Amino acid sequence: AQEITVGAANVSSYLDPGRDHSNVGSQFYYNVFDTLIDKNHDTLGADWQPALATEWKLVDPKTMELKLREGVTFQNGEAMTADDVVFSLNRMYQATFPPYVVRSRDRLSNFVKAEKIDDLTVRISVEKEEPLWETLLNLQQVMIIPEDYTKGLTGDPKVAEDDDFEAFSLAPVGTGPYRVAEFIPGERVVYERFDGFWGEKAPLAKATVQQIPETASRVTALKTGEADIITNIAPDQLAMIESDSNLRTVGSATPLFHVMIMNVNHPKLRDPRIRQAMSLAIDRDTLNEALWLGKAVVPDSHTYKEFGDLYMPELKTFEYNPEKAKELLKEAGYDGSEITFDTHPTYYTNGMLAAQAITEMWKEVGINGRVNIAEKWSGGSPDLMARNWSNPMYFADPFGSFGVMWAPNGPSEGEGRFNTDEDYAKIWERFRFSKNVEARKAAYAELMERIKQDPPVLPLYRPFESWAMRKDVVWAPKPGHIPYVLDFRAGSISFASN
Amino acid sequence: MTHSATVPAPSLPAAAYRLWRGADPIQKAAILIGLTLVSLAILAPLIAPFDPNSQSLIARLRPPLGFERAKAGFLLGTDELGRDVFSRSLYGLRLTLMLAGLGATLGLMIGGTLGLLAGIAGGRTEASIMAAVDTQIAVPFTLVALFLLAILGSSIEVIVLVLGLAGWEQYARIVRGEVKRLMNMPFIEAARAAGAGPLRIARHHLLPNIVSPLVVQFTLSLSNIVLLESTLSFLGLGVQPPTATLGSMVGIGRDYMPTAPWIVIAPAMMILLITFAVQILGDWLRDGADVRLRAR
Amino acid sequence: MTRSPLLSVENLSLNFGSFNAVRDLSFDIARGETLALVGESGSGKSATALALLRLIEREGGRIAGGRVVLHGTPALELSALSDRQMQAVRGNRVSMVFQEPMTALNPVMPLGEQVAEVLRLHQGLDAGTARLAARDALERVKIPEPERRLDQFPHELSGGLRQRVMIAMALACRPDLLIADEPTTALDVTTQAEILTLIRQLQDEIGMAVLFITHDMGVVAGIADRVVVLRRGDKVEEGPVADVFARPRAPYTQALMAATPKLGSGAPKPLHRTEPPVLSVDNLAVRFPVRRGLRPGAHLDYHAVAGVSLSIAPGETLGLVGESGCGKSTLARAVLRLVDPAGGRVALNGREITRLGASELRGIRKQAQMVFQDPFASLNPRLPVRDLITEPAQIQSRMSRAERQALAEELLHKVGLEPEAARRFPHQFSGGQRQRLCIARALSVRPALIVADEAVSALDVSVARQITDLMAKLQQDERVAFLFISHDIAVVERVSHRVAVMWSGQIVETGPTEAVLHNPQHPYTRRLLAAVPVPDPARRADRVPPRSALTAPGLLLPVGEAPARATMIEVAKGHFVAAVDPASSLLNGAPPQAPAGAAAQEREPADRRRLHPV
Amino acid sequence: MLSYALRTLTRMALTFFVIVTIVFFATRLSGNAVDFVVGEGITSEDRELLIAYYELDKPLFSQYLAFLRAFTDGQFGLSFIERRPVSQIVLERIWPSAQLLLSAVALTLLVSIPLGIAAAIWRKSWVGSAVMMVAFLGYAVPNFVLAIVMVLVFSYWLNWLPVVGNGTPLHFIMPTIAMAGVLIAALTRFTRNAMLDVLGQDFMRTARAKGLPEGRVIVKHGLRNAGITILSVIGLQVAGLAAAGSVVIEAIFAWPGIGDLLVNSALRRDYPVLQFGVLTVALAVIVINAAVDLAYAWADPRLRHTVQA
Ligand SMILES: Nc1ncnc2c1ncn2[C@@H]1O[C@H](COP(=O)(O)OP(=O)(O)OP(=O)(O)O)[C@@H](O)[C@H]1O
Ligand SMILES: Nc1ncnc2c1ncn2[C@@H]1O[C@H](COP(=O)(O)OP(=O)(O)OP(=O)(O)O)[C@@H](O)[C@H]1O
Ligand SMILES: [Mg+2]
Ligand SMILES: [Mg+2]
Repeated sequence: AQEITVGAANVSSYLDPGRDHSNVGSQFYYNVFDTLIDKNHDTLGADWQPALATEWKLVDPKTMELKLREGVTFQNGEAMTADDVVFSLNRMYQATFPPYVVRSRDRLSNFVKAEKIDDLTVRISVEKEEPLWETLLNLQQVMIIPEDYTKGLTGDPKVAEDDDFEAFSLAPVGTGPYRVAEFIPGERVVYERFDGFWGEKAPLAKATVQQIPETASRVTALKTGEADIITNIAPDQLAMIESDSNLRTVGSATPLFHVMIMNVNHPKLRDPRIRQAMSLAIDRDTLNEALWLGKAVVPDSHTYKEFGDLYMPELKTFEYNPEKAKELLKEAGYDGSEITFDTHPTYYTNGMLAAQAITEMWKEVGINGRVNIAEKWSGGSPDLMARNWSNPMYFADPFGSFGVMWAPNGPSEGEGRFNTDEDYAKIWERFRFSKNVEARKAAYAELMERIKQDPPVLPLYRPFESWAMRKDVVWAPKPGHIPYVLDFRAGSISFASN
Repeated sequence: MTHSATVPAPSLPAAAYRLWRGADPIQKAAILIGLTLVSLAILAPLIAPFDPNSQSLIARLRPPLGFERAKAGFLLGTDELGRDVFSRSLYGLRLTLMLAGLGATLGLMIGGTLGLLAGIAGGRTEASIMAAVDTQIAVPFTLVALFLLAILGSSIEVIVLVLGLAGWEQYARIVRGEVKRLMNMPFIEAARAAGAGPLRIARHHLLPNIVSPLVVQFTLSLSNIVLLESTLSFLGLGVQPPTATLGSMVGIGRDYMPTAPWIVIAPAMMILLITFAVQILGDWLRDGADVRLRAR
Repeated sequence: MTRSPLLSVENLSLNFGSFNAVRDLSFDIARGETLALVGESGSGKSATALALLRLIEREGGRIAGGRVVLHGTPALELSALSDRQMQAVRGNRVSMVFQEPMTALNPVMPLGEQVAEVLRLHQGLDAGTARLAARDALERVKIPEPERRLDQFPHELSGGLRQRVMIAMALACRPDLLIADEPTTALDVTTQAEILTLIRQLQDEIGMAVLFITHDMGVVAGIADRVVVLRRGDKVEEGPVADVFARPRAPYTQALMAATPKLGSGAPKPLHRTEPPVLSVDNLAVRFPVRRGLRPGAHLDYHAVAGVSLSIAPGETLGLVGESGCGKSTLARAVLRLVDPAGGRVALNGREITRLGASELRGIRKQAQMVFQDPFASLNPRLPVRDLITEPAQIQSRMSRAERQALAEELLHKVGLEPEAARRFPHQFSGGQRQRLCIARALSVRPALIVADEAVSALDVSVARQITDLMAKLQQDERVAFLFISHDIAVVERVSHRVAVMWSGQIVETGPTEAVLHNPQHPYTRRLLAAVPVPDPARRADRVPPRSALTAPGLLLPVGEAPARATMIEVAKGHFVAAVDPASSLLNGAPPQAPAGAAAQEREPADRRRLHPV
Repeated sequence: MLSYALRTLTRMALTFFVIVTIVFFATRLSGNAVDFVVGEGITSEDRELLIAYYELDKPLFSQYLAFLRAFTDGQFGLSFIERRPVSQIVLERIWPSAQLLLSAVALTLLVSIPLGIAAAIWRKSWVGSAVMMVAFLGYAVPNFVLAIVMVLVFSYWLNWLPVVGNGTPLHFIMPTIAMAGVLIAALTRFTRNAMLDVLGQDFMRTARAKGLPEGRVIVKHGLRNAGITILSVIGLQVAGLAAAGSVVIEAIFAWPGIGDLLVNSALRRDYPVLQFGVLTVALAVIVINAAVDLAYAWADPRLRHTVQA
């Protein structure tokens, strides 16, 4: 029986795939929960796999019917039924619990309801014809949880109260290959193999994810054997680990952008030329070379390889052109007033360094920048000028990354630092719901052009995230996953037999 | 002790010279270190070969001169953004000394005044001041710092305020204790018999007598503040980058300790030297002041 | 010397660093003998004592030459023993009683343990036996309730009792030699007398030798067999006590004898009091709240001054005497409104000051000045003399620096100090000089009244003499009135026109100096006078050993109650004595009307100190 | 006794109340929980929803009253972020913190009292200077530098000691040392000074005159007196340490302690945790202080009786 310990920079404060969409949380769910439709994570493209649903088909353009897998049990011993599935889906589709409401609004708003047809059949209906059926059924947010267990956690066992969901986030139960044996928020998650798993048995008897916030301690823990895998290794630390013959590192340019967002409504930044200049002044390649040892990926547009057909490297939305930046500034009559760049002190790898480097680059073109460190999220503040943020690929579609944040009435607009108009909304509609990939691509290109002309955001790079482990641990982040997933399912981790 | 009739009220340089003569080698070393550090801080703009904030991203993390990969001109190497560690250390020293000096002074003024008030006034006033002291002791200081920085925003002024608040309760306790002790001394009664009012008593009779414990506390809080500032930097609450302080250089540079220790070594050594010098100087000053009391 | 020597000191030289504190000192002490070591302050007495026990090294000194031999079997050359070997001698064969009973005991260790420690160490007793032995040791020095004392701490005892514990500790192992370094200087006369008597009795009992260090010639006359006189580290005279007193040979000894005040050498004549008094005090009372126990409502009042009336005319000196803690200083402070009186009134130059506000009071301050009990403590150590002595004047009217300097020089000249002293700080003066600084300060505002609280008690006789002479001169020149507080009755006699005797917060006898001191009426006065040591070995025999048996009225009373007031009866012109109030226990002796010869019938030696709150 | 206890209790309660109030308002003034709790990128509509859900829409004063009421019914609410009772969260963290604190204090006492005594006795020789230099070092090195250097040396290179967590006694070694550093420096100095004061006292001479061996003189008579002074200092230091927590140390050693919890909940504006956490720590400090005061009063017979004339 193999056991491992993972030293993680962060451990979640709660475990509920429905309400969570943080980079920290996404590490944990895949081992414990299943979605109806799974994905082959070894490839970038959308290779859908049956999971809790064995087959699915559209019964009409707005309704999908899914056949459920037989003999699936939850980790608490209950059998999974159509009721559980309907409950799990509707907790998001018809959310009443506010944290779910928020999550469903930005990505699941097209979904109307799920209903049970028979014990092994459910139907899901949408409002508009949905081009992304599988993608949106593969979301972490619609992972399946047990109904009776959840409802029975607090209060009336027949009713799903808010408190039930609160309680669930501390004692999560799913159908996945591992059960959460111990969970101390912010400190430790212990997985144990769930023998009743419907699929291939988990390779590990036990896996502990222990929070070790300090980099030096994390690296040391790996070296002393207190941890077998550690997460979040900054590029600058890689050489040190690699110099040790007992250790190795793996890494990938994560499907996530570190971005700079700009407040289009700030009085000083209202002129798009100023924001364009802020963007053009940033030499992202140099940032990559210096801070990421060239291992990060600098995009020309808001696009990822993972998008498959919708990957559009040909778009040149963002570029480095200091001369043009200077010109634009002059045209816009920039008065040299201070432009602040907010950053959290530690949250993003190299975030502070990049912030300082960016203001230094601004200086080159005459922008008077200042780094402003704040723990708090300033994205909703009218005083925001610019700040760093990350824009993960929540699912492999432009909608799952750009779309989640820059939709009309979406969070960015909601926070008042981005404006859309009717025209934008129309393009958006086409991008979101066109059945035809080419139409969607065209619409997305239009959106990108809008962004280029009046930029609220600049994707800096796909950061290169690294994990380090003992030589004999065979594990690597799989290309098909959303960022940061610690996948310990069968086939994802093994041990070299040396 | 002989009652030498010839000891004059000392003039400042003369007193300094006498103190220097009375110092032992360690104390002399501390004095020299202190003076050197202060001069380096004052002359930083003249000495520093580079703008402390100018980056050279392509020359990040280069070791000090003499090591492989060192970059010419960068005496102590470069930091994680390719800035000159030597120049940053000098400017950091300058700012750190300023912060520590101002912070300790502020603490002294707040705590000293309140302590004096408590000791002289007694009763309700004393009780409420001491309650404030108790409160300050009971609330984790990092939180106080955090709140203040969050409420007032992070700027050098606020950080000075925060650092000043970090020690006021110590001053208040000490001053109050001393004042209460002194208030029972016959010479205070003598002053009252001479018709002195409370202000005069505080200024002429109490203050000169609490100087010496205050000096010690001042030196203690100077080093405390240097350390505290570095802790704040560790937590990301200190002086905002890119501005360098010794504390922030160490706090942020800690991640590079295994791979690029030179980023941390210079500022850490400076912190060490500052506190070292300050502590020894504190003892030395106190001993110097004590001579008068001890010599009967 | 017929008796065999117990301890020989041969050519002893002591150094502190390069300072040669004692030179070539030789003397012997025989078994059972009391040798007094006298000399001015700083002459090396304590250093010698410490050297005998080899404790001087700890104090930063060293034996630079000579030897100290403790005879016996075997004879020990103390000056050559190792510290470890000395440990067997200290506290066992030679023990020591130190000058300050207040600080010589460990404040956080129960007394029993401190005494038992010696016994366990040198006699190898176990804890239980040692405790019993410690109890016996306390009993031997006549400590009342010895059982209870074992578990008490030093601060719970009066100075006299503490000194007894010290003695008990020193005597616990029945040493061959007791070194007593000024064992009574900190105590008041009555207590001093008790301790001296005790040492003498114990010496008779155990037969030990005593090396007695003091600067009080009265004490020497009372206790010593032989005297060694030291001056600046040199022995200037040695001889049997009677010879030294009768025929002092060394000039220094002669000067010492001359300066020693003797009771009965005459007092200033009482003044004709025609002018209105400078100070008149009427029924003045001061109480201090005392919290006893932790319950609320358990407050008591300590009546430190319980109804005192007196008055002083311009140019007159009123001497105030009384044992330690009887309320003299409190009275003085109340007169100057440094404590607020609880009742009665004080008038200064006819103006009542009892109810003045703080600012009005400041205006009055220049008329009355005080010289505080402890001159060093009452001078701010951080201020230069110029600022110190001109402070009262400065407060009354702002002066420029130059004016202050001029005034300071004038004042210093008045008290006989160099003008240069204005720049110095208090610690750079000797005790006597400091006392004069205090007087200079009092004079800076031309006061009509000076309250001098124990202005000379801490000084050696010659310095004390200088100060009283200065005061007399001031009185002549400026008609200053003095309230002169002292427990040295001989000095009081020399300076006072009238005397008031205070006891337990009240004045029990007052009148012309001559009358009170030579025709004492009140039992307490008599007891006080009997305790004054007489610097004449010839009169040692006819001194009645003082007994303490007066029961003082309780001064610690529940809030609201007040001690009974004695009424004063005039026994002769201007001579008043507190009468016995049959209903009160104020006096437990003979009534004042009784013939002066009838000695107070005081019996059981109760613990005087129990009269006072702990 | 009763009234003394009552008075102490009232005073404690008052301080406590002040702290409660300050903490409550300071947390609210220093930033809106919404900005932290509900996450980033939220439409205004969602924001309103969550504000209502977390009951942050009530007027400040009624929130305050509700918070005060919590003291009577013992319901301090759920963490905004961890969604479990704050009492559980805080209590879970207190024990590890207390353990670390205790071991740091124990180490401090073990090291600095002998060192302080040595420095006092041999103050004129090189021993005294050497000791004081070591003590100064304790002041001079930021504790996280010390901690990281230890981690690198003893764990990374030598692989002698574990770094993560508080599982075994071995785990205590480095955090304890890192935490005790400043304390040792402070206490060594205090001990030295207190001892120097005592060494010059008359009763020490008396003890020697009794014939006691020097060691006994110093320990039995000297230390007993100096100990009282030291006690008063150590109480403050411990209280300070308990209050300041040791965020940094806890972060480096992944020690599940209260300091880390407090700072993190402050950073995330998790009011319920923060409030309850601060109050618990404050209470602990107040109690430690009171206990030390009592111990002090008990240890010093001069204070045992409050009766004085
Ligand atoms: N520890 C010391 N270091 C230096 N000099 C000292 C020390 N102790 C005493 N002396 C000096 O040695 C001399 C003798 O001092 P000693 O204490 O023996 O005087 P004394 O005769 O006992 O005086 P007193 O009557 O005032 O007690 C004095 O001049 C004193 O200043
Ligand atoms: N502030 C005070 N609070 C309580 N009791 C006091 C206070 N001041 C003095 N006493 C008490 O009042 C009594 C008289 O004290 P006072 O100082 O007047 O005595 P004294 O006659 O001057 O004695 P000594 O000769 O020792 O100077 C003493 O028992 C003292 O303990
Ligand atoms: Mg002496
Ligand atoms: Mg007095």
